[in-house]
Amino acid sequence: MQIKVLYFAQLADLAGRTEEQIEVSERSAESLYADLRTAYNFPHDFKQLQVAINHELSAHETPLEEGDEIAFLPPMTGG
Amino acid sequence: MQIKVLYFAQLADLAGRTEEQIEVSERSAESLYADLRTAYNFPHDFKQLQVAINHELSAHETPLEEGDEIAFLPPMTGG
Amino acid sequence: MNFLLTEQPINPTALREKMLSPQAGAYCSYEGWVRDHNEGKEVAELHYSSYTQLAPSIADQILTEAKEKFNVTAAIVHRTGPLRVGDIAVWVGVTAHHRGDTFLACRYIIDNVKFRLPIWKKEIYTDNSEAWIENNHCGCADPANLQIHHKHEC
Amino acid sequence: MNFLLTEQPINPTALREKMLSPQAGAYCSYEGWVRDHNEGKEVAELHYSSYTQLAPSIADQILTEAKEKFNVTAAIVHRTGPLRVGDIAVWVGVTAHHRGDTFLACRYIIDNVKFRLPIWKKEIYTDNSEAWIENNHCGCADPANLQIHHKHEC
Repeated sequence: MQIKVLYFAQLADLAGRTEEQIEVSERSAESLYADLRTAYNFPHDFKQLQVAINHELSAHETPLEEGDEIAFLPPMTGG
Repeated sequence: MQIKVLYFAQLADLAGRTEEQIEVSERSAESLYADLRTAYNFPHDFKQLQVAINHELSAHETPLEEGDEIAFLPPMTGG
Repeated sequence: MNFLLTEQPINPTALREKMLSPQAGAYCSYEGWVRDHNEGKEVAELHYSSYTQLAPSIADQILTEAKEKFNVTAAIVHRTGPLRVGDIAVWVGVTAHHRGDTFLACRYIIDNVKFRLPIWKKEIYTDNSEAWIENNHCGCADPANLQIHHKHEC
Repeated sequence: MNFLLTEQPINPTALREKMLSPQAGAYCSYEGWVRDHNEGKEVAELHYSSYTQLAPSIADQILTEAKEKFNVTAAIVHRTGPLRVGDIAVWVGVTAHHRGDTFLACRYIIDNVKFRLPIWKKEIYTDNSEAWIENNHCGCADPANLQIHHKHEC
């Protein structure tokens, strides 16, 4: 299943990109994040991040669908 | 004893003037105000007003001195 | 002292520029505008009169209290004379390192300006009647109360 | 919707003019400015990045909440990209009939902007080091807490 991952802020810096297509076998956002964390050395625990799917905030356990765009959002620091 | 009385806002409208010299026999601001209230039909009780003597807020019972400038201030409504 | 009484229109852009500082991270400002109505009557004009020899020392006290309580830089400008709907009656500007202090100080200052600054407002209505506003504080008799946020203020 | 993300300098004079209304008696605005220091380090530049496809719906929620809670008209503008000391990072403007609502709503909005709007800040220091700011909320984990005024915020 193809998923598009969007990276912001520190995660974009560490991944060296702002987005990428990933082939996943599980429908779990937590499992996907665990793989990305290992690959890019992200500092955050999954529960520290908010999850957005298709540009809407989503529950951490929302199952992924083919073609979803997912973003893992570090604590926001605007203002 | 000569006292200068300053009038502001509604009191100036009712007195038809912004200041006047008054000859007083007592040194009491309350007594002076009672006379002015009778003369000009001021609506306020003495305790509803603040008293300024020589351009400083003063206690209601401050004794008047020759040449003082006194003002009786209605509740303030700026802003 | 950062206080001015003026018969000229208040210019918030110019006043804001005087507040700029590279040490300040937060700026909160408040403006009181002349509304077209009050308590069901259509307002044509306001007339503010002031006790000009007393107002500066009271304003200075209010600003000093705000600085001591909240560690802010602050200024007050109040207009006097005739004002029309849409005019700015009063402007308060506050800067500080952090936002919380600016909100608390700005609120403290405007509440105390309304309660303590010797300025009085006459409303002139579209039917040509007029009235001195009796009290715009909803019976708050004690300035100490003004630090509490009233749910239903005038 | 009264929300804008922009890479251009924020113009508070123009934004204020859009808030003018003869029905409004009170205007409160807040600006976040880039300071020359943070936690003991000298700041040369900030860089704000945003999730542009998500931010508008979050801003809309915050503004809707503020309108429902406080009966105000409000707007938010947040800058993104590189900012220098003295630049305006964020502007919030609020009008209402009465002042209390403008203060409460403006504070509510900026607190929630900082906590919920998907924008992130990198600080670049005068020694050329840089850091993503980890958290500017002092451990406030729940947006509901933001309605309380914190004495010691970051």
